[in-house]
Amino acid sequence: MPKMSMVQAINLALKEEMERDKDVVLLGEDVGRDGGVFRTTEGLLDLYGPERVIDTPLAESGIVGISIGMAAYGLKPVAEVQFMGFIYPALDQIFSHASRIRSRSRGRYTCPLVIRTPYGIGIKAPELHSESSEALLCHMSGIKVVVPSSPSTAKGLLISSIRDPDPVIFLESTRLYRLVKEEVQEGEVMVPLGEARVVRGGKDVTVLAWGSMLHRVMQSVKDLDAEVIDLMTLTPFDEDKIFSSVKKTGRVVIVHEAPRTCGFGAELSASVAEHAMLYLKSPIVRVTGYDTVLPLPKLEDDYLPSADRIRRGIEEVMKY
Amino acid sequence: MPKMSMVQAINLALKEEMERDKDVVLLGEDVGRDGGVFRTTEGLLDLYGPERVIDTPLAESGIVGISIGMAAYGLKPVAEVQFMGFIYPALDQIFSHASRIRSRSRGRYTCPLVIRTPYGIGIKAPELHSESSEALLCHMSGIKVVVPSSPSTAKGLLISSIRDPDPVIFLESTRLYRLVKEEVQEGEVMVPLGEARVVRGGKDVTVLAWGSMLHRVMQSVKDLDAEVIDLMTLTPFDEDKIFSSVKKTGRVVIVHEAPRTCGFGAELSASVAEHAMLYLKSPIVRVTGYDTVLPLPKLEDDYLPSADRIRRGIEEVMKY
Amino acid sequence: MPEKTIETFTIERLDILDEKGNADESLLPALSEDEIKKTYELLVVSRIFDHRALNLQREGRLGTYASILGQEASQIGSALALEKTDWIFPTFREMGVYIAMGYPMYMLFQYWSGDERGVKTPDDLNIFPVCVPVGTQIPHAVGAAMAAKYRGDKIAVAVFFGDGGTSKGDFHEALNMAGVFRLPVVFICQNNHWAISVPRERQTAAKTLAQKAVGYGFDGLQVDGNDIFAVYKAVKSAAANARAGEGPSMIECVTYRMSDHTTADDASRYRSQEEIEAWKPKDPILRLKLFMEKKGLWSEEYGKGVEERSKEKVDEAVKKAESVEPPKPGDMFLYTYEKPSKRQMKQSEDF
Amino acid sequence: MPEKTIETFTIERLDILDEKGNADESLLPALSEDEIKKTYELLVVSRIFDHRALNLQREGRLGTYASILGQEASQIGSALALEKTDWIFPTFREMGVYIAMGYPMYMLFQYWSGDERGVKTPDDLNIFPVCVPVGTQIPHAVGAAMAAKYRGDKIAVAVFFGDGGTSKGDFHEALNMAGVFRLPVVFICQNNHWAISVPRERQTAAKTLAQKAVGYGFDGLQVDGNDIFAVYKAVKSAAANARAGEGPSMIECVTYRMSDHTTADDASRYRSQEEIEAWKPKDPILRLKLFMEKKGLWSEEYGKGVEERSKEKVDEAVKKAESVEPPKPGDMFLYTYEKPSKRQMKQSEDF
Ligand SMILES: Cc1ncc(C[n+]2csc(CCOP(=O)(O)OP(=O)(O)O)c2C)c(N)n1
Ligand SMILES: Cc1ncc(C[n+]2csc(CCOP(=O)(O)OP(=O)(O)O)c2C)c(N)n1
Ligand SMILES: [Mg+2]
Ligand SMILES: [Mg+2]
Repeated sequence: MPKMSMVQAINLALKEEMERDKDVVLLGEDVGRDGGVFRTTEGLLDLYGPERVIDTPLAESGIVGISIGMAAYGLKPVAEVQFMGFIYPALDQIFSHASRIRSRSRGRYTCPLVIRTPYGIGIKAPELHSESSEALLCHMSGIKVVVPSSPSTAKGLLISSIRDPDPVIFLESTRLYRLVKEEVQEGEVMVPLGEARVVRGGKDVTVLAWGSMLHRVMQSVKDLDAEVIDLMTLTPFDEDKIFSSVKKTGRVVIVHEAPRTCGFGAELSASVAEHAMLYLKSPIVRVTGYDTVLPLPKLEDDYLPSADRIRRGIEEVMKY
Repeated sequence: MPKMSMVQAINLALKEEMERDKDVVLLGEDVGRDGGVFRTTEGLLDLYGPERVIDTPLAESGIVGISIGMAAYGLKPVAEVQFMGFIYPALDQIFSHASRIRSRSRGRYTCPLVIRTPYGIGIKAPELHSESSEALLCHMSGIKVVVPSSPSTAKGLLISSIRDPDPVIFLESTRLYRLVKEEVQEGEVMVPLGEARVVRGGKDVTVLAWGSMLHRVMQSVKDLDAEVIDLMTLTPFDEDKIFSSVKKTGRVVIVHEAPRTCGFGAELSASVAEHAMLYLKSPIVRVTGYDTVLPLPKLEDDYLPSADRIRRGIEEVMKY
Repeated sequence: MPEKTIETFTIERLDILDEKGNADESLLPALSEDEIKKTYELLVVSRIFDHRALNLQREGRLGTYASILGQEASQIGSALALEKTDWIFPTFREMGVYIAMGYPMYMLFQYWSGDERGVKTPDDLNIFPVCVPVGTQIPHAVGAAMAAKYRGDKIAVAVFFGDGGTSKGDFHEALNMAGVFRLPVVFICQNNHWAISVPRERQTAAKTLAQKAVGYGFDGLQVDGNDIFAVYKAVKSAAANARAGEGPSMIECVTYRMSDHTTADDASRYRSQEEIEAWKPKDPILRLKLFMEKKGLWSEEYGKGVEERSKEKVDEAVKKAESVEPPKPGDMFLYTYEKPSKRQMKQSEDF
Repeated sequence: MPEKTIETFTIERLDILDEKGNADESLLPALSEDEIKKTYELLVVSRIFDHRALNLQREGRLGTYASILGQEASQIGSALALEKTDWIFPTFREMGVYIAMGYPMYMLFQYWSGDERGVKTPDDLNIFPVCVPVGTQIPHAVGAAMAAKYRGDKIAVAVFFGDGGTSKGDFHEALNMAGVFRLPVVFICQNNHWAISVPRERQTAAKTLAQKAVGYGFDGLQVDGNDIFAVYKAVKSAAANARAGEGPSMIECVTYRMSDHTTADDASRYRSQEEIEAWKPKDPILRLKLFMEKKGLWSEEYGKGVEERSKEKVDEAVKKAESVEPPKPGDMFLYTYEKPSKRQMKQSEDF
């Protein structure tokens, strides 16, 4: 099996799905000739032509808005928002329409749309190129939020997202795009949405993470009997796997890059407490980004949860 | 003291602040001649003229965007977004700019802006006229979120919001606009931001609510020894008052109108668990709106947490 | 300072039928007598529907409702120029379009009573559900047109919006993309002079709304929106061009909102009775009636007959709408996703 | 179909200085010899700044940087036409504007090294921090103009954006409001033909960007953006009109992005070397040099002198920027709010 980076795995998933289904079309800024600023769509224009790999004018709300119309008409658009910080102008189309069209029309019209966007700190870029605002998207019913943490899961999750009958926001960590290579199977190897994976079994503590944070977590638990769960899908998230792990370990650390207040960790913490409180040996700890405006590159590494901060979070729950 | 509805109290707060400070200007759709679709700005055009009570074209992102420029220049704009469902197109300007200008310019430019918007179920209106998406706004640092639950606190909180040096989103429950009248003091009676109020003392359970839900909570606790806390400010919220109440009662019920997943109740639950877990006698219960697309009026009352559902939530924590 | 002129644009206006019912025969669209009668009957039934909806709202039998009074020609003229295979994206004030396209009237009452099922479009139509957030439907129309073009479907897409809608960023981003990709879209703006209490002049400094098309590289045309022949002719040719692959165009229908913005509004707070009176002689139905009289197509008893048949249709629709089983609380969990999530299933146990 | 014309618009274009350095004397702005030299020196120092920034980035001493190569005349010509009391809203590609307004060069290097303190504008200037999200600064400029008009301050507000920026809804909503309220704004579009890899023709079907002003009820003018006299003259009169209460206008400066989009981009993937070569003779600095030579204002040694003095200035700026204490981690908690929240104070204890 070929070894691939996440960029290559995503590119392969797009290629395979476009090969399989003529209704799959890509659109966004610089996705065509340029192959995407991270090269995730490289080569696809030459293979599938400008009718299926569409360079759009610079307008994120418009990109998502027309994608909704394309999806309602019967296509399966895969829209790229160049960076997550630029999805904010499209939130109205996502919240007011993508998430509601099925319900509003009682199923007459649907929105099988995928919105891919790079997220998180990772490339020493200017402002708004490092956002991780997944929690905003998780509050709205009618959309699903997926965050891969490895090349192979990225490929399997993207294929599932494209085939999903409802809108999916697919978040790609810029830090992970080229960080690791691993063997990635060609063909229809899908990773189902809504299921988490236990990356590492353990008895003492359950560590919950996704996307960019998973690797740091793995580094900081090496010598511990910690169970690490990669959520992969945030909404709907895999309650069963998480709760049963917590009931086993009795200790929970949640790690995310986004700011703490109202981050997705809050929902996980609240849900765990509701379902497994009586099994908890210690308070749940959240290791997260800070409640500040995201700093420019000189301080971004200080903002990002470090292996050391994660470690301290784990030690805290182990005190009990 | 005159008895006033929340609409009248908000109108009075705006009038007093405009009288006091020429830099306070209002802008939005239909705020002028029409006096606002809920009449919150009634009469102000005649008093202060079209330069200070500005009917704008129909463009929420533009309204917030120009308000940011006005605020940076030195004015204190109070922008109205006609319904919270129409704040979504303005989220980009709120998240990318209003919340960041002070930090981005290291204090050279600031954004003393208030965005008022009616929220929640209450007037049997069409789609997107009944949203309560406060949690989206609470995740972003650099803004404050305020939700009054009574005419007098609405007046005091709005004055504090207008005088606050940072951007404040001020959410006005359409259900409460005319539901109750109470005595409201004229003049500078301010309610400080960041402080909750204990509406009713109690020993057995702490019920946390804000805005539209507070009254239903009060109805359902009449015969119980429940402590009811009105948060008033969601970010930054009053941790001390909440945690000390929880340490006393050992039981917590959180009530909000918004959908459950990633609602502000999740943050409250997580924070309480982090700070007072060892005092908790029972799991924390959230009584909330459902994780669905908000239904049209025929089912909206079924969506809204009822006094009965709140009651069941309380009974659940009292089992322990 | 002296400069050289590098471009010149003109905005045209089309008028065919005047207030007295006189038509410029050279411009008259080719409509048979039966078609003209059908047109008249659709205008009348739409107005009666509208009137009834206002009454039902007053009686608490409907929720907030947005009247189309005065705009019937813009809506029905447009709809009649479109095919059932065309895709249509309305706002919340397009009841005339729904009715003219043959949308079941009872479902419209059902929708305004607060029941989603009223906008589950029947399979033989391609009209989108009512869109409440102003301007946000415009990109959907452009996307549908993009998909139709990709599939090679020879259809036109028509999208409706108001004068207020032209101020939204969605309008701009959508029209710009339609221009770039030369998509088969007809952008139909009903300039009814008001956006709730905000008058047309406060909405934009542009003298016409049609001229906004200049910024997107395609044509904008202004028509008398109370002149059903002008509206029909303009939309018909724009849609034909769209289907023929000649790209998008915009049509500004100059009309007037004769009623309050919605049943929740009181227009007397912000506009004068004189202004309303001045528009009464321009009424689109009166105008067609006068024209038909001249042509011997209208008589007192024909008029009465149309009125009565229309009232009956509307009565039936109301009866049918109110005999529909109300939705069940649990229904709110349907259609959020194709399959409800575990969380939703658990939550639905409350009912 | 025959219609009557109700409006006519023309788009004008201004050219003064051609590629050979010949100027249309009748159009030349009134600039003294010293002013012309100062202009030339600003062009040169900006280009040297830009060149140095690119090198520093390669050496890892700066983060991602957006070059202004080729656009110096559009930026410096605009800036020189403005007053220090005017408010200016740049994008991320306006280093020439900052430099020409007298913004400390070392702070610009500091900013691009990833330090917010670099865009804490000195008190004697009213230029906004670099704006990264395309188009989003345009409404801020309109708001500042609204506030200035309210206060009776006789200033102009200038806002810069690119060809890509004209596609954003922010552009539309902002220009429309500026038209409605007749605000003192000069909208300066640098059409450098590319938005990363998206060519100008793919950005909009409009033949010119200037014509987009038609939709907002005010004038749009196109100028040769590599002709500093044309840019200067156009912005000067637009700003004067703005200060005089005559409302907004838009200027399209037709120029070319000679470099990659940013240091993170490789333009060879999407545009031809021929295209770049074709623009080299149009270089804005070369053009002014040729003009000055004809006027006896430029000599080899003058040229060398300017170059050397500029290099020194830039060297000093780099030295100063790199001698600044790096920010402390705890600094990230400053300036989120006027006073940090309890939560933030607790979080800041991590450092
Ligand atoms: C984005 C958005 N903002 C505000 C509203 C509230 N609102 C409903 S209709 C309307 C005016 C619309 O005016 P126009 O586009 O001219 O359409 P008309 O009502 O005249 O048919 C407003 C402000 C809304 N529905 N959507
Ligand atoms: C809203 C938004 N979307 C995408 C980007 C990524 N991006 C940065 S610059 C750019 C192209 C801008 O083109 P233009 O407006 O012509 O300015 P130029 O780069 O040519 O100076 C893009 C797509 C962004 N910064 N902001
Ligand atoms: Mg209107
Ligand atoms: Mg450009």
